[in-house]
Formats: sequence, structure tokens, C-alpha cells
Amino acid sequence: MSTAIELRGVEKSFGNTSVIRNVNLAVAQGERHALIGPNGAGKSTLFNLISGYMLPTTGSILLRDEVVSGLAPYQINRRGLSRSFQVTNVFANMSVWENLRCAVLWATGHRYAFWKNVDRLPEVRERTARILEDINLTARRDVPAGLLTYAEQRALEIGITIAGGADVILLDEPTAGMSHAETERAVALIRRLTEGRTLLIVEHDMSVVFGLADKISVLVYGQIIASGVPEEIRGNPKVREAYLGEEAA
Amino acid sequence: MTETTSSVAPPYPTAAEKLKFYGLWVGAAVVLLLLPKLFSSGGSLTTFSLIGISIIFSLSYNILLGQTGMLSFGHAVYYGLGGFLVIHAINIIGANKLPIPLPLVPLIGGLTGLLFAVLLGWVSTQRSGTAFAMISLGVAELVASSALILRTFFGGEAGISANRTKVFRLFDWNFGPQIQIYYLVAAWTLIAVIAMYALTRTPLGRMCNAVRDNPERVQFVGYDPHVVRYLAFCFSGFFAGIAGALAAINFEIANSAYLGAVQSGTVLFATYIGGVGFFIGPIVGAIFVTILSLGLSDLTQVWQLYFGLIFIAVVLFAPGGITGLLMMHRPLLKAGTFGKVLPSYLIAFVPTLAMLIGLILGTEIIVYYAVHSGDDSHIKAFGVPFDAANRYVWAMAAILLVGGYWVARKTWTFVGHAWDDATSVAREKGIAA
Amino acid sequence: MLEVRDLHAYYGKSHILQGVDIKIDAGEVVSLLGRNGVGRSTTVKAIMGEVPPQGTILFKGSNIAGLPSYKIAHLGLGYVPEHRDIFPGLTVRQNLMLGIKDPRKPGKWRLEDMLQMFPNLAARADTAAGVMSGGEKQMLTICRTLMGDPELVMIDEPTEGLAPLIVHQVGDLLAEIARRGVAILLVEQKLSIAMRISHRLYVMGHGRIVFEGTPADLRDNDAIRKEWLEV
Amino acid sequence: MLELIVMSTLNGVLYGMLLFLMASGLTVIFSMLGVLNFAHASFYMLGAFFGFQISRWFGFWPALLIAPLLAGALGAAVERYGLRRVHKNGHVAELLFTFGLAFAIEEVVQIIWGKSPVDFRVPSSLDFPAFTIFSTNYPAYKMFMLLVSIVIFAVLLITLKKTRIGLIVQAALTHPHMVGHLGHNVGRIFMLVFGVGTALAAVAGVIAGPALVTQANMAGLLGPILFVVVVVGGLGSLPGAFAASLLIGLVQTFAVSMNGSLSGAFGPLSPDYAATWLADIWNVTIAQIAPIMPYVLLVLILIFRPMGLLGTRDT
Amino acid sequence: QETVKIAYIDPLSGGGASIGEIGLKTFQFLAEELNAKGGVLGKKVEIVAFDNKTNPQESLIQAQKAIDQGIRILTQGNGSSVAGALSDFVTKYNERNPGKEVLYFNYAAVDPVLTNDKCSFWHFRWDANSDIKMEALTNYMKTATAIKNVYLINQDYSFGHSVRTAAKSMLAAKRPDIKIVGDELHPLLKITDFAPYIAKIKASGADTVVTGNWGQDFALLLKAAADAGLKVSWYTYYAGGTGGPTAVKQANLNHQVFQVGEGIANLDNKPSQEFEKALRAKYDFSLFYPRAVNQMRMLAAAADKAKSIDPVKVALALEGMEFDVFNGGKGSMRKDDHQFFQPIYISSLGDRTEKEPFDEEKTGWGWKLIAKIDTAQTMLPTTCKMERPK
Ligand SMILES: Nc1ncnc2c1ncn2[C@@H]1O[C@H](COP(=O)(O)OP(=O)(O)OP(=O)(O)O)[C@@H](O)[C@H]1O
Ligand SMILES: Nc1ncnc2c1ncn2[C@@H]1O[C@H](COP(=O)(O)OP(=O)(O)OP(=O)(O)O)[C@@H](O)[C@H]1O
Ligand SMILES: CC(C)C[C@H](N)C(=O)O
Ligand SMILES: [Mg+2]
Ligand SMILES: [Mg+2]
Repeated sequence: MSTAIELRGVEKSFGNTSVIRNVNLAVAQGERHALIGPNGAGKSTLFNLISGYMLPTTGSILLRDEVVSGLAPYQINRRGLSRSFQVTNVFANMSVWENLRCAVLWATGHRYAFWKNVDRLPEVRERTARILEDINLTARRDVPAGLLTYAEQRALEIGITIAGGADVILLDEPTAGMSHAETERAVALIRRLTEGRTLLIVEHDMSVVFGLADKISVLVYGQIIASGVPEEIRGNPKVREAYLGEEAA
Repeated sequence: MTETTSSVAPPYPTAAEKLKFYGLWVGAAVVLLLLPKLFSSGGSLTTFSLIGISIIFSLSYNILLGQTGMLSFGHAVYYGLGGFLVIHAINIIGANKLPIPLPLVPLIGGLTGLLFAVLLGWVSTQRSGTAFAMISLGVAELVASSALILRTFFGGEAGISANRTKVFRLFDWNFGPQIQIYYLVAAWTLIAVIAMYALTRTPLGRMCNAVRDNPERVQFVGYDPHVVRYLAFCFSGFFAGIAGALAAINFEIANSAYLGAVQSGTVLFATYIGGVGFFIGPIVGAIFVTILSLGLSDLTQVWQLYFGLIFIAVVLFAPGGITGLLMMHRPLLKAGTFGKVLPSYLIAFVPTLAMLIGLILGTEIIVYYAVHSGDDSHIKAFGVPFDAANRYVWAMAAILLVGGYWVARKTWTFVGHAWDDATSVAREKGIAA
Repeated sequence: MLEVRDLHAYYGKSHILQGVDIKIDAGEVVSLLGRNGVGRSTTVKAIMGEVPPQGTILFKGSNIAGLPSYKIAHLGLGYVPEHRDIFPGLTVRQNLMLGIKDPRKPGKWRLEDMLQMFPNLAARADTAAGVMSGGEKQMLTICRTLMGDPELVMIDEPTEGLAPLIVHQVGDLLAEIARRGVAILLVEQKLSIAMRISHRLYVMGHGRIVFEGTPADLRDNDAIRKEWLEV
Repeated sequence: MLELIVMSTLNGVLYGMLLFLMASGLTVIFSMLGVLNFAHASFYMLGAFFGFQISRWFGFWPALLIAPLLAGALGAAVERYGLRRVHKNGHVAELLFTFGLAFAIEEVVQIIWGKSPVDFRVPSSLDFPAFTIFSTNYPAYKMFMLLVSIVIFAVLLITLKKTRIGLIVQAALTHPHMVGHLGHNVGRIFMLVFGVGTALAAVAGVIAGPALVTQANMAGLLGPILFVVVVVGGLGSLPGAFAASLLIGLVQTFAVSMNGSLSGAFGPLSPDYAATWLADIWNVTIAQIAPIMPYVLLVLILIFRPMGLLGTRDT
Repeated sequence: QETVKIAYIDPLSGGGASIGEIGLKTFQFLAEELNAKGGVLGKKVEIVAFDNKTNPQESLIQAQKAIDQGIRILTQGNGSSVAGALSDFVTKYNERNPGKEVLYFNYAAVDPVLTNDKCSFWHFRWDANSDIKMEALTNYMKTATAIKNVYLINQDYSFGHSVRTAAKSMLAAKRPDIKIVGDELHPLLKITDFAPYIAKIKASGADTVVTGNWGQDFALLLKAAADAGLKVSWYTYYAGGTGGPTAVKQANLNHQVFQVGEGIANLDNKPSQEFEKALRAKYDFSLFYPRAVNQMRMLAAAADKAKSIDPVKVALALEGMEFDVFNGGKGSMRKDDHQFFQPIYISSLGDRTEKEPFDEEKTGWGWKLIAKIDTAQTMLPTTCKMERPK
């Protein structure tokens, strides 16, 4: 089995505070991998590095055995990696439909086309409609994204992330701020949408993590202190001390 | 699969809707054709031509501001360079008897605008927001000042002129009379408007909106926002060039003012006042601002004051521009509740008008005393003659102003209530406001 | 201390709050529970004047409904909003400083205490707050509001996005706040923490209060829990 | 030669300080409120005309005090009843609002004071040569201008550094509600900042009015260059604005003093090119392009150092 | 009763507004004068103002508007850049609209090209062109032996350029010993402080400055000179404009500032002095445009002669017309190029004797006549090849 994402000796520092320290991580193709760790451990930063939003100070990042560190986010995206944001990050003045369609356009090969009518691209319509269904926002199709409720925006955020059909998906706290019921629905959705794809997810909700992940890595102070299947992690005393606390046991 | 699509995706336009859509364009064409028959004085033809030019220019500007979220202070650069090249082109065509008819010449302007947008755009569009605005300001000032230095090409303060009747003729149209110019402008306006509308319906057009809303996110759906901005900039330069070309053909002169800050400011005005959020916004703005700038100075001497006040008023009271104000009523019309607000409008209209009349009267009286005291006090403002030295007129102005304001304030709260009612009914009927 | 009577609020014309009644005494910890979108955030916003309130809001005896929010804040009501709203361009320290209403009157919460309580913040005291991690931002907002020395704080979902261990810490912080005599109105999603620290609980449903009682009452009342809270 | 260098330096510094005097208010407004105040130069003009009128009635020194207060009050009123309402519609709306305002102010000034320059004189107490170098007099009034600029710079710098107002305003830029929840009266602070900014412009007006012309078109001549100063200096940086003003003042003044041209350096162009644009470039002197220097600077800065000379924020 | 409308197209806003407004008032005053005498062919004369913001393109819009209102005579003066565009426009318009011709009366734009290579049958110029003025000025400078080093400073546009080229070539021909120590061009109406230019003049060691600057560009130049205590003689075209005399007085340049023009208030000529008095009684400025008086009076005379106000007939009547000019002496409108020729005066500003009753801008100083050049001596050749209506 080949690796989807691989980090080799990645470090990142801002000024003289180092946030990511010598991280080595491999996520296998088709694996659902969760990244957990205390607040400020560097999880989002790691996502920023992988997705090209930030440049690692040292080390290299490989996407399906190809070095992608140093590429711009859109170049990495075109190579099949897509991410969501911890803070909702959608196109606020555009309708839900248009939000999703924008996420579909590049992947369907229409790029910067200025000679095609966007409403008459069957494959774009089909794909957008499918995702709209998937994220359960059909009824809100024509509502500007900025006016959706928080939970709906989170769903849209996931929708945009997966719309391009990337086969490596990074989700940063997708269920934050959702109620239990909604969280469960979101987990089901994520499970379904990432079937056969590679998923790297950051979550603080342990039910989500343990319900979804094939493998878990724990990031503390910019270092991976443990990595393994959920049972191992749950039992790992270092993890309990640094992250889970007593409760989650 | 396709079944889900058809139920989930927005439906394709029905035949009736299509008919309506294409009918609109055909209707516009017919109106443009008939306009000179309805208003036949020389003055209106000039006005229409200028409006047409301004429409193209404003729409091209809105590709930047409204569609892609880029505030430019230097859009006139592409308009002006288009104009200059066209003047030179006309002279060259005329001198060498080249077989290029005048109706094709605007294309030269468009290509010039495009060329310069291609050259200057890459660095300018690297950033958005204030940085872009300031670069555009700097570039515009540079180009405008250089125009005064490169005298051979730009003709200095005086500019350069041409004679449009000296080019190759088709069908015996020499384009001397204004009516022929009007039709030339009208045809190009229609073409350009359709083209720019079509542009908004393309993948690029949609991505422009996305870049406007959230350039960061765009990067993560595979697009380079810089490229999107750059392409938008190029298109915008192209159409601005066409507008400049038509202006050059209309006036047969191009001078450095074409490139200058006033021109750039005017197009920003027109576009914003019309409403950047709607495709037709800039069209409305172009019509409004052109008529205002042509007509206001005939009506009153202190037109600049009114000009300023009108803009302040629009910015204050119609944040979505004139079009935004009108579009607010669409849900009401759809829900059939427009009737609920109409009476309140009528009630509010009277005192508001009184207040405005009082304001104008007062202003003109003050102007008379400040500027012309000693001259004949029977003056005219907005075509209405009155005696500025008459105490009764003073009293009337004061009463209209104060009383009008007082009553108007009350009536506007009516409007507010009526509006709330009407919208809530509309919302209950499921029509989003 | 705070008494809300028949509070209504609208977004445009949609009637979100339909007569909310809440009471909080000095030093009391009260939680406001409910599903997503029932109007809990709107309640606190209406109290703070961010959403125009209709009804009576008595704070320390005077009606504050309709006052501008800075006046409300000066009366001693603190508010930690749901979306964190840290000032991204300013440093952590500057963010905290802005919590102080009047630099001439130091309150019971001092900058040093805060930094001591949250080493995470201390380490980043001079970095721009915008680049902090999600959890750090959450802590910062709470601390910032405390700097203003409120007598009652309304905190909207403080544990959202926090690691389990930190959730626990926040619980401790809230308890500490209460111990120092500050009343708390807690808007929460996570039942566990609300149950742990609250003296009393309200449950909201469809713009109204549908339940009021102690944590023990709620634990016993399955019907309410089923209908208005989780699954 | 030496004479020209000394004189140009003096003139350059002076012009730079005048720019700073005008730009300081704009920096305050632009950096704190984020408002591109196109009417800033109009307040400068109002300052000059108020100063002229008041000094007619009460003399120059009272005018130097009262005119800025008046203009500042006007500015505060503009913020309170105009800008504040426009604020929520974004920066473009604010900008157009100030555009409209500039139009209206110019016409009002024309109505009251006419279109011709008014006779605003240097006060007699300052109307003497401060010193003479190279047989050129240096007017005491210009020294006074210099002094005022430096005092204003110092005072502003201290107040900005030492007060919390700067912080509050910056915070309110992104989250006005939150700042209110923390107990700060944002509205009043915005009004204050705008008032102070416009009052500073008016100070510049009162001082520059007698030195330059006091005429209804004086605003238009200076408008854009102020933005250049603010952006080149770096948004939000007062020292930056100071440095940029000096830089622009010196660059422009020295450029004027230079006669160099390509034809001077490489000899005249062959007559074959006499009527082409090449000849224009060949023959243009540095002095002739002096007015565009600031814009060259602006574009270069924005391309190579977008945060400006001493700025910290990306524009 | 029908009126004869004249469109006044000049700046009424922006940088040129101050002179534009004075021009407008002057013309209105002249219209009243004509009307008091029964108007033109018994018709009332009315001046209709159009604001062109000193912008050529805007001028064309305004001209078109004027024509649309039925106006057949346009007048303009502020700026040769505008004049060129307007002349071109009128020529084309008349060619394309036979039977609806309009005339263009130019009262102040003096770029020689307008009556040379770019001359037009429809354009009439009452002001002496720049070359004529420079010819007169250099003829006088020729005799001033004190002049050794001359500095040229002019506005960077067609008029400024023609002043500069004419000055250089004429001085070289008439006084080869004079050195041109500086030749400066600066942007038109954009400079707020001339101190750097003054420093440069000073450093060049010039004893004389020749400038065609007008409007604020002159007043500010002199103001900066006064501040720096620059003591040189000034040979100017428009020192008498608004703010000019005040600045000259401030610089304390007593009879060191010379001006070439077609008349001054202090000429020993009864009728023009009466006129000046009447004008000053009404407005607070002195007559800056004596040629406008000639223009309006000649219009009336031409209409009388043609017995019509039809533009073509008026134009034909004006061609070659002899006229007793306002400041005394004979003038004539040359048929070849439609340039009006009249006596030219050189005067200097300073202390007055009883021979100079009028002062300027309440400075106490007035214009003193230095030299008069008769009409015949001002006749420069023209290269104009005019297309006339058949
Ligand atoms: N641009 C930056 N400059 C300086 N420090 C930064 C920057 N970006 C992030 N940091 C710091 O790096 C650390 C890691 O942040 P990150 O957002 O990756 O945390 P996280 O693991 O996602 O936490 P959370 O679970 O709370 O979201 C934090 O302490 C944060 O303050
Ligand atoms: N700005 C707004 N405009 C219109 N409707 C709004 C707005 N903000 C909130 N709403 C609506 O008001 C209702 C109550 O919102 P509120 O934020 O108070 O809910 P909440 O109980 O805090 O839930 P959450 O768990 O999402 O925070 C929701 O249905 C929401 O959609
Ligand atoms: C009004 C005049 C001073 C105009 C100037 N003579 C010119 O030809 O441009
Ligand atoms: Mg994170
Ligand atoms: Mg909430």
C-alpha cells in the first residue's frame, strides 16, 4: 500500500518560536487518519503546511510520493488534495449552489474558461447537485452562504472541500459547534463521502475521532508523541496525560 | 443520477423564460434603433452617444469593482490609451487610404486597452484591496503625467485630433453627422453589453465573484486568485479601450484628460451610484451620471454643490446604489404587497419634495447674495424664475425647508412601518427579501 | 442581579425570542441550554444590546434594555461572544489590555494573574492574537472580558473547539470565577460541564424557556431532556 | 552648485514638512479608521479660509487656534452624521461619501469667498527674513512652519504611543461590537479621531495659506499626493509618514533643480528622430518629470515593499 | 424680441476658475454696454456661460450644447490647448452642417499656430499672438543694455513653448551677446510652491527673467521670488492678472516688472479711462481683456455692415475690417489669417505719477507706459492657407 501523504522531518517556526518540530508522518492511501492534540499543539499549522498555505522551515512534504512543499495551495489542490478550515471559510455572498459549483469547476477541467456558459455544463451541474444532496442543503440551494446557520455553514465547508473530488481530504475540526445530533449526521456524511479516499482529520470530539479513525496520531507541542490504532492510543498513558485527561477513559 | 440532478440543480430556463431573456435584448436593440426618432434634437443625440460610451466604460469598471472586488483609481488609463490609439489610427487610415471602415476602429481601441492591461496588470493585480487601489492610482498618475511629456504621441495639453470622415467608407456613411455616430455607438454598446453579460455567466466570471468574496478559499479549490484577477483586469481593460475609442471617435480628439483622475473618478462614481451588486447597476449609473453632469450645470450655477450633495445622499440612503433601491422592491412586487408601501411613499414624497425645494431655494438665495449681490435679483434656478430679494420668497424657503423636514421625518417612519409589513407578508409567502 | 422579563427579539421580521424570562442572583452560576438555533445566543446578544431587545432587562435594579452596549458593560455586565471576536492585529497583551474599562481603576483580575493561569497565553503574550490556535483564542476572550471586572459574565459556548483536557480546565476557571464572586450566565452545548458547575439551569426551546431547575432536577426529568436537549 | 544644493535641501525639507503637516491628519484617519478620506485636502482648504477670515477679525494667532477647532468640529460632525452611517456599507461607500463632500465643500468655499485667491498674509510678527545664506533670504515664517510640523509630529507620536485610543480604534476596525461590549464608546472615539485628523489638516491650512495661495482650488492640487505620503510611509506609521514626507519633499525639490536629460548626457539625438516620441524622452529634463516622482516612488514601494517604508501592516 | 446669444466657454471651476470668472464678468459688462446702445442690429446681446474646466474635450461638449441651444457665436480665451480643439471642432462642424455655421471668437489664446498652420476661416483672434508680443518685447529688450543673463521659465504647453522658442530665436538675432542661462518648463497650473525654481534662477546668476506665465503660475512665481528676495527684472505677458500686481508689490520690484499687451488702464486716452472707471465701479477688478472690448464692438460693427447676424455674413464683414481700437489708434482684422493687429504697449508696474491715475489691486502701484509699438510694426507674416466657404 502506497502512502498518500508523507511528512519527512518537517519543522516550522515563526520567528524564534518553533511550532512544529521534526514531524514524520505517513498516511496510507485510503486510510482515515485522525490528528489529535491539545490546543495550540500545531494541528492547524500542520494542515497549513500540507496544503501549501505555509512553507515549512525545513523538511519535505510528499503527496503520493511527489514533493509538494514549496508549491502554491492551488497547485497542491490540483494534484488532488483538498482541505477545510477550522474557522468557516466560504463564499459568503454567493448562494450555496454557486459555492459548490466554484469548487467543482477546476476539477471538471473548465479552469479559466471565458467562452463557456457555466449553466450549461452538464457534468458540473451533476456533480454540484450530487454534493448538494450529500450535504443535505438542497432546500437552501439559493440562499447566500453568509445567511446560513452555523451548522449549515459547517456542512457547506465540508461540501466545498470534497466537491473537487480530491482523493486526499484534510478536515480541520469539521464538527466544532455542532450539537450531538448534528455531529452524528456529520460523521455519517464524512464517512460516506470519504469512502475510498484518504482522510486526515483534526477533532477534539473523541466520539468522532474514535468512531471514524483507522489510525490516530497525537501531536503535542509540535511533536508526534504517539501514533497507532485507536485502541493503542486510548490506552497510551502519555496521551492521557497530555490530552485526554481522566474523563475520556 | 440525472434524475437527482434535475430535481436538485436549478432548473434550466423554460421556453417562456428564454423568450423573455432574448426578447429583452431584442427589445433593447429596437429601443436603441428608435430612440433618435423619439428625441430628434441634436442635443439628445450627443447625450445618447455619451451615455452609450459611459455605459460600456462603467460596465467594464464593474468587472473589476463589482465582479472581482478590485477598487481601481486608474481605470481611465485603458480608456484613454484606447482613445489615443484610435485617433492615431484614424489619422493613419485616412492618410494611407487603408481599407478599414470606421465601425471596426473601436476594436483597435479595445485591443490597445487589452494590451496595456496585459502589460500593467500582472504587477497591479498581485494584490487586492488597498494595495491594488493605490497601485492603480500611482500607475494612473504616471501615465497621465507622461502623456504631457511625450508630446509627439499625446499632443501635450491640447491633445491630438483627427477627422473621422476621412477614413474608408462603407455604404456611403461618412460618419460626419451625429446620427451616424449615434448608431455606431449604439451598436457597439449593445455588443459590449451582451459580451460583458455573457462573461459573468462563464466559469471565469463565476470565479471572479469567488475571488471577490474570499480570495483565500479560492486557492483551495484549485484556482490562482492572481490569475483570476489578472484575467478580469484584462477584460476590463479591453472594454474600457472600446469605450475610449468610441469617445475618441465621437469627439475626434484625445487629450491627457482622458487618462486622468477625473475620468477615473467619474467612472467609479457612476458604477457605484448605479449599484455594483447588479449587472444593470452600472448602466443605470452611467445614464444618471451622464445626464447629471451634462444637464446640471445648465440648471444652476453652483451645480458642483448639488452634484456633491446628490452623491452624499445616494451613498447615505441607497447603499446598494439606485438599482439596489429599485431591486429592494422586487420581492414586494412578486408577493403583490407593493401596494402596501406605495401610499406611504406618496405621503412621504410631498414633504420631502417641499424640503428639497426649500433647500434649493435657500441655497440659490444665499448664492445670489454671496456671489451676485448688485445684479438683478430676478434669478432662475432649475428653470424656475423667482425674486431672490423678496422677503416672502425667503420666508417661503425657510418654511418649506424646516416644515418639510419636520413633516418628512414623521412620514418616513410610516414608510418604515409599511415596508416592514410588506416584507413580512412577502416572507410569509416564501419570497425572500 | 439580572432579571429578564418577557424578552422578545427579531432578526428583521423573524421572531426569534418569544418571551424569555431569566433570573440570576449575585454570585450564582446559571446555564442556558438548548439545541442549536433555539435562540440562546440571541438571548445574550439581546441583553447586551447587540440585537435590539423588546421587554424588560433589569440589571442591578435598572432597566438596561435599549442602552448602548458600552454603557451596559460599564454597569458591570461582561460578555464573551460565541465567535471569539479577538482583535487579530493586536497582540495578546493588547487584547487583554483592551478588556480594562478604566485604567485608573484596577480590578480584581490582573494581567499577571491571567498569564499565570494560562501559560499558553503567557508564552505568546506579544504575538498577534490572530495567529493563535483556536483554543488559545477561546481562552483569550474569556480572560479579556474578566479584565473589565464584571459582576456578571455571560459566556457563549466557551468550550467549543477545546481539547478535552482544556475543557476541564475551563470548567475549573469558571468555578474559580464564581468563587471570586462573579455571577455567570453560561450558554452551553456540553451538558457535562453545565451540570458540574451550575447552581441552576434553564432549557430553551423555540425562543422560550421550557425548563428551569437545579442540575439534579434536570437529571431526573427525562422528558425535558429527551424533548429539548439531545437525542 | 553648493548654493543650489543647500537651497534645495532647505526647500525640500520645508516642502516635506508641509506635506507632513497635511498628511499627519490623514495618516491618523486612514490608519485608524481605515477611511480613505478624499475630503482631507478640503479640510486643509477650510482651515486656510477659516484662518483667513478669523485673522481678519482677530489676528493671526487667534486664527491659528480657532480655525482648526472649527474645522475639527465640522469634521467630527461629518463623522457623526455622515460617515458613521456609511461605515457599514464598506470602504468604497465611505470613500465616495468623502468624494461628494469634497465637491460640496469646494463649491461652498467658492460661494463664500469667491474663486479668486484671497489676500491671506503672513502675520507681520513673522514677516522678516530669519537668516540669509548665499544672499538669499530665508523667511522667518518658513522656519515657523518647520517648527510647527516638528512639534505636531512629536505631540502626535507621544499621544499615539501613550494612549489606549489607538488600540481601541484598531480593534474597532475589525470588531466594533466587541469593543463596545468591553465598555468602550466606539462612536465617540471615531468621532474624536476624525475630528482631530481634520483639525490637523486645518492647522496645515492656516499655516500654509499665507505661504502658498489660499484659493478654492487649493484642495485639488494636493489631494492625491497626500495618499502617496501615507502609503509610502506605511499605513498606520506616523514616523513613516514623516520620513515619506521628507523623502518626497527632497526628491521633488532636487529633481526640479536638475537639468539633466538624455540628450545632455549622450548628446543630441540624430535629427531623423526629431518628430518621434523618442525625441520627447531624449529631451525631457529631470526637472520636468519632478512632479511624477512621488508616483514612481509609490508604485515602486507597493511592488517591492508593500508595507511601506516604516509600516508593519500590509496595505 | 430676438436676442443674439454668445456662448462664453471658459473655466468656471477648477484651477482656471478665477480668470474664467473675470472674463465672464467682463463680457457681461460689455454686453450691457452694447445693449444700452441698442444692442446688435437692435437685438439684445446675451452672454451664456459654459464651464469647460480648462479641458479641451469638455469644451467640445459645451460647444455642442451651446450649438444645440441655437447659439451661433462662441467665444473662448483661456488656454491655447482648448483653443486648438475648439477651432478644429468649429471648422469640422461647419463643414458638416452647411447653413448652420458657427463662429469662434478667440479673445486670449495666443498660440501663433492658430493663425498660421492651423488657421481656420471661422476663427477670429483679437489678441496679438505670442510671436507678435515677443517681437515687441525683444525690440524693447534690445535697447536695455543692462540685460546680460536671461532665464526663461514657462508653462509646459503649447503657449509656453511658443513663448520660449520665440524668445530664444529673437534674442539670439537681436542681442547675440545675451546669454540664456536657464530654460525651464513647468506643469501648467499645478505648482503650489515655486521656491525650488527660484533657487534655480538665483543660482544661475540671471539678471532678467522672461515668462509667459499666467494665472496662479505667475502670482506664485513672484510670491516665491519675494520670499527669497530675488532681485531681477521680469519681462512678462500677464503680470497684470489676478494676484500678479500684489505679488510684484510684495517683492518690491518697483518698475522692474514689464508687461507686453494691447493696452493698460493708464494710457492717456479719455474713452478707455472712462470705461475703466465704470468697470471698477461695478467690479473689484481692472480691465484685463481690452481686446474683449474690441471684439464685442467689432461684432456690432460687422453686423451693422452685413445688415445681418448670420455668421457667414458677419465673418465676411469682419475680414479686413478697420477699427478704432479701444485704447486708441487703428487696428485691423487681417483677411489672410483672421489675426487682429493693433498697437502694442510695453509697460512697467510701480510708483505712479499724476499721469497714472489707476493703481492695481489696491497696491498703490500702477502701470506706466514704457514703449508703444504701432500697428504697422506688429505685422508678422503668416503661413495660413485658409479654406473659405464658396
Ligand atoms: N503565523 C503565526 N505566527 C506565530 N505563531 C503562530 C502562527 N500561526 C500559529 N502560531 C502558533 O502556533 C501554535 C500552533 O497553532 P495551531 O493553530 O496549529 O494549533 P492547533 O493545534 O490547531 O490548536 P487548536 O486545536 O486550538 O486549533 C499556536 O500556539 C499558535 O499561536
Ligand atoms: N443575523 C441573523 N439574521 C437572521 N437570522 C439569524 C441571525 N442570527 C441568527 N439567526 C437565526 O436565529 C435563530 C437563533 O439563533 P441563535 O444564534 O440565537 O441560536 P443558538 O441557540 O445560539 O444556537 P447555536 O447552537 O447555533 O449557537 C437561528 O434560527 C438562526 O438561524
Ligand atoms: C488666458 C491666457 C493667459 C491664455 C494664454 N495666453 C494661452 O494662450 O494659453
Ligand atoms: Mg486548530
Ligand atoms: Mg449560539
